[in-house]
Amino acid sequence: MAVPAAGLSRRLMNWARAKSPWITVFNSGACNACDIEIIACLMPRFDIERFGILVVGSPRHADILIVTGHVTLKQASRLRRVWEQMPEPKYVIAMGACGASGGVFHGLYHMMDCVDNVIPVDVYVAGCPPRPDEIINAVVTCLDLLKEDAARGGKEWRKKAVPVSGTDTQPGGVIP
Amino acid sequence: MTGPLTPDRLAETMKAYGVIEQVRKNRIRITTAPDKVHDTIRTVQVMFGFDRLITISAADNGRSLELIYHLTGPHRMVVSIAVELERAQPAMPTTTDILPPAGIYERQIHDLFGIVFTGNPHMKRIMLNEDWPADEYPLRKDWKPDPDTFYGGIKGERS
Amino acid sequence: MTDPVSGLIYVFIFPGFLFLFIYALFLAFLDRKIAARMQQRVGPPFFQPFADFIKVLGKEVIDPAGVDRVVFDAAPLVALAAVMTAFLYVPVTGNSPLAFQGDLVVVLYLLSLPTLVLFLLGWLSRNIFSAIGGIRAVTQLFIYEVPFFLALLTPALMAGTWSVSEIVLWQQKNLWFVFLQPIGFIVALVGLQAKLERRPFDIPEAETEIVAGPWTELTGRRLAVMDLTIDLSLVVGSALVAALFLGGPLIPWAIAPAWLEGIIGFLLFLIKTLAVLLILSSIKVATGRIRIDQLNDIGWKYIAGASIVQVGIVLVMNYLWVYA
Amino acid sequence: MPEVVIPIGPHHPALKEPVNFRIIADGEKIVRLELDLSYNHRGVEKAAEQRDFIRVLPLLERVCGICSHSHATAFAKGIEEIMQIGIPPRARYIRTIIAELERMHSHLLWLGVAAHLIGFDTLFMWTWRDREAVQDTLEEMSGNRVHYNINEIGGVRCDLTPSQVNAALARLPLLEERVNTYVDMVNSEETLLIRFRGVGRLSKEEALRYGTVGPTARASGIDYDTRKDDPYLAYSEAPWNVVTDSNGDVFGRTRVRVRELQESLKIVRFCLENLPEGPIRVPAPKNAPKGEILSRYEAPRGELAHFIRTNGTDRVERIDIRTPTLANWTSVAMCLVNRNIADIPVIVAAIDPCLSCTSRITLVDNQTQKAGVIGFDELIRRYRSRNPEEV
Repeated sequence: MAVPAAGLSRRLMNWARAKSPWITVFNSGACNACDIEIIACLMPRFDIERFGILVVGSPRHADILIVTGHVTLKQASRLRRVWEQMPEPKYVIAMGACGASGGVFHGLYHMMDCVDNVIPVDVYVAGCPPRPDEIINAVVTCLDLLKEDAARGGKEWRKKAVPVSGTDTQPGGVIP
Repeated sequence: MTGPLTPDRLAETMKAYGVIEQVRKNRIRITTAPDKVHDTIRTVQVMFGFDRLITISAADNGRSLELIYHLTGPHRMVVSIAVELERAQPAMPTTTDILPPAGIYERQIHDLFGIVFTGNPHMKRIMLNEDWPADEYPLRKDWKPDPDTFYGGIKGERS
Repeated sequence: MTDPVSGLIYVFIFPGFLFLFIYALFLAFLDRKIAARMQQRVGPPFFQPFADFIKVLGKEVIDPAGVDRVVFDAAPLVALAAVMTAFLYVPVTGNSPLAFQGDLVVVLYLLSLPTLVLFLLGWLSRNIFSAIGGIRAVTQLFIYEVPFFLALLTPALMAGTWSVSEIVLWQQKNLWFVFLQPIGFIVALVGLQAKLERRPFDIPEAETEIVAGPWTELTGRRLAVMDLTIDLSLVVGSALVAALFLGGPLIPWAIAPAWLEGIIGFLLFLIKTLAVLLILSSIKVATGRIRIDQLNDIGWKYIAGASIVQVGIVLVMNYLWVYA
Repeated sequence: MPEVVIPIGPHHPALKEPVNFRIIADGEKIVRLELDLSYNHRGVEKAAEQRDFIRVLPLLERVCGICSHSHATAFAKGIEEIMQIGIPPRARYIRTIIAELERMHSHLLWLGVAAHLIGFDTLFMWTWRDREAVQDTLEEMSGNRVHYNINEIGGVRCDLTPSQVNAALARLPLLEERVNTYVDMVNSEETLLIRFRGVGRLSKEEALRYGTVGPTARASGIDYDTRKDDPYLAYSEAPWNVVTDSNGDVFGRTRVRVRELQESLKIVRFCLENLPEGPIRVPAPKNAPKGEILSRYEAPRGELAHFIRTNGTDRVERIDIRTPTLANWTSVAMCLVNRNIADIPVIVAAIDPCLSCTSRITLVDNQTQKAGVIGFDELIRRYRSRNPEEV
């Protein structure tokens, strides 16, 4: 960067993005235990507003989309539409066991098991339902990812890793 | 009907409609034919004051489809009116005219079991998603999801 | 304005745009902090509104299908410009050098521009929620605008001038208007709360009914500019109410060195605007949102009635006091 | 006359869960409403048929996050009755304590969300702050904040140690005092009164006709409460009475729920103070004999009915779950017609919908008037043609 100001403005932008992540919640067919745990984060005891996190209604205003629950067949197209409405740089957090693998409802006839089938997911949160402090930790990991992406220019560095097909002893995975 | 309603008084008046059995202290189960269900419910409502429909439950016992109407009233007794329908063409006259909430349960049973309720004003599909194949009824015992038909969600990405 | 340099400094640096920008962000933070503390929450850090503004500025701008891009970009800027120019006529340190006869009317007009822009944005973004939000914003404008103007014009009636700075001068000599016209003060506060679309009157932006009202389709820099406009109009509104009713930045007795008087005036200005903000925030926390038709009959029956009564009292006092 | 169709949901901030309303509104007034649920339909009943009694309980707990204990207890109670095994008194008391704590946290949750829906966030924050006390007690007793998984066929999974009982008893006075403030706050708070009174009124006959259950029905004067009609667990021994209200609207439902909180506190205090000694589990046989039962349970939102049929194996042949919210949906639709759009969230929230349980269907409103989706030019023309004061 020839011009120091450009570096400064990028650092300022990263600081601002890290300091005020706005989230929106999408319930894609969950048992709404995760939803009430997210609302519990807003409450005086866990209060995420002190980190600048704000729950906004419209996906247009949001940076992070928190998807609670596995995706039922009927919700799949709606989830995708909501995700496409969000402005860039956007991140997705899949909540709980249902978001990761459909949880206790894995393989049922009206289900698309995990959120990854519908939209690319950045952070998974374990737990059924995850405790409010785990949700806050997930948002913080998302912010670290955001800094890392800004430093390496976009999300490609995560995808460039070569996927290794799993052998019987060593499970398949992604080597960063 | 003067005096508090006792199970055996209810039982002997309803004998005309079908087989009676005493399930529990204050529960009666009546098994009748499909066409007599409507007036069984009507008499139970009018004569004994069963004013609330708890639920309509449906079951598939391998050879035929069963429908059970559970009703209760201020006297806290529960009457269950059971009906058996054959598997090939299950059809039932609707009861939404005398039990408004039945509209909900009939729609659900139609989607999942394929029992046709003749006369229900709003027989639209809402239970399963839009592109679920019309003739597949998931809750029947003999239904298996075959992988090649498309059941909805995002095309092609179904895991 | 004697020399152009101090004029430029007045407009751009000190009591002008830069100060307004910083003070608006500070008041926005204070507003959220007070609300949070009243709800036993910790509340955001002091730089939160600044971080929000920068982040939203850097987001991608999405144009919904079939939307006229140019107008969609220009509308928020018009609202921002209107509110910033309104601030120049409000006295900050002693009376403002740009004052002229009738600047009170100009300030009131410029303050009501953002609501019209919100309606325009709601209408333009071809989204059913924002259309309804826009209609609600204008409906609300009809309801609170008349009593709000009446309440703010009665001090002018009594002081006999149409300039905010001269009203402040008049109050320096005799009593503040908050004691002379208490009803007018209350109606002005309620009107200000409605103009800024804050809690009891945030019907257009009713987050739980119509997503975000006219704000739904705004993204990126448009959202940042509109948010900034609302924060600025919070400052300008509370400064105006402080100037008209709480005596503005002047103290009754003159002190020898001019610059000391300027500083004391500035401190008075800060204290009074913070007092007004405290009242507005506690109203915001203590009430829920009322429906548009309820606002309609509350607005016309009570608030408009109170302001007309206030005008009547002022006319009577004028007649007795001035001409007797 | 074509009106504007407003799709609310499935992703909408007012509704914490995915339900899709197609509101046909004329300006702010609702003319017709088409409700489309089952975004949550997961086929739980089909799955329950393939799991034995040990593994089916966690599945049934996750039908709904807020009333998870209700589903598990209703199922366990039904199976135990088919197997004719009586669970020890200590297990009955522990199940009642968890049931009432769940009712308290569900009602506090509802009170907060209802206040939030009309924008009154302070009450939202306060009620949910006090709910944390209930959550802590539940977490101490069962290990998890939401899905307690404390039930087993034949009794309860884990025991209550004296220290847990004392900790729970220590929290009750604060909760009682807070609930009393909410009782008189609901009756006196101005904005709550304006937005709740007279909204979504249901007369007693209408409530009965539309088959409403739980607090929604009791707010219209119907005194159906499964805990009294069909006593189970320890409800026949604990001293409490059914709460009913006369004025049938959202305000009445709020009062019923808040007074039910006080009743639940009484039950929990009674059960904690005289918790009987003895075992907490009875060894249950692996297979259930052939049989059929309608197990009724009073969930926080109303009467929950599990129809269970077993065929002698260790699996259920059929389980039909009818959730309280499903019974209340008809009444919502009937209340919403010709109300204000601003009232939708309040009326819908008034029945405290738990869509994850419902995941069923309803279609509403038998007016056959055809309403199409209209474009923007139509909206502008219609808006201009209508006289302004009707806005």
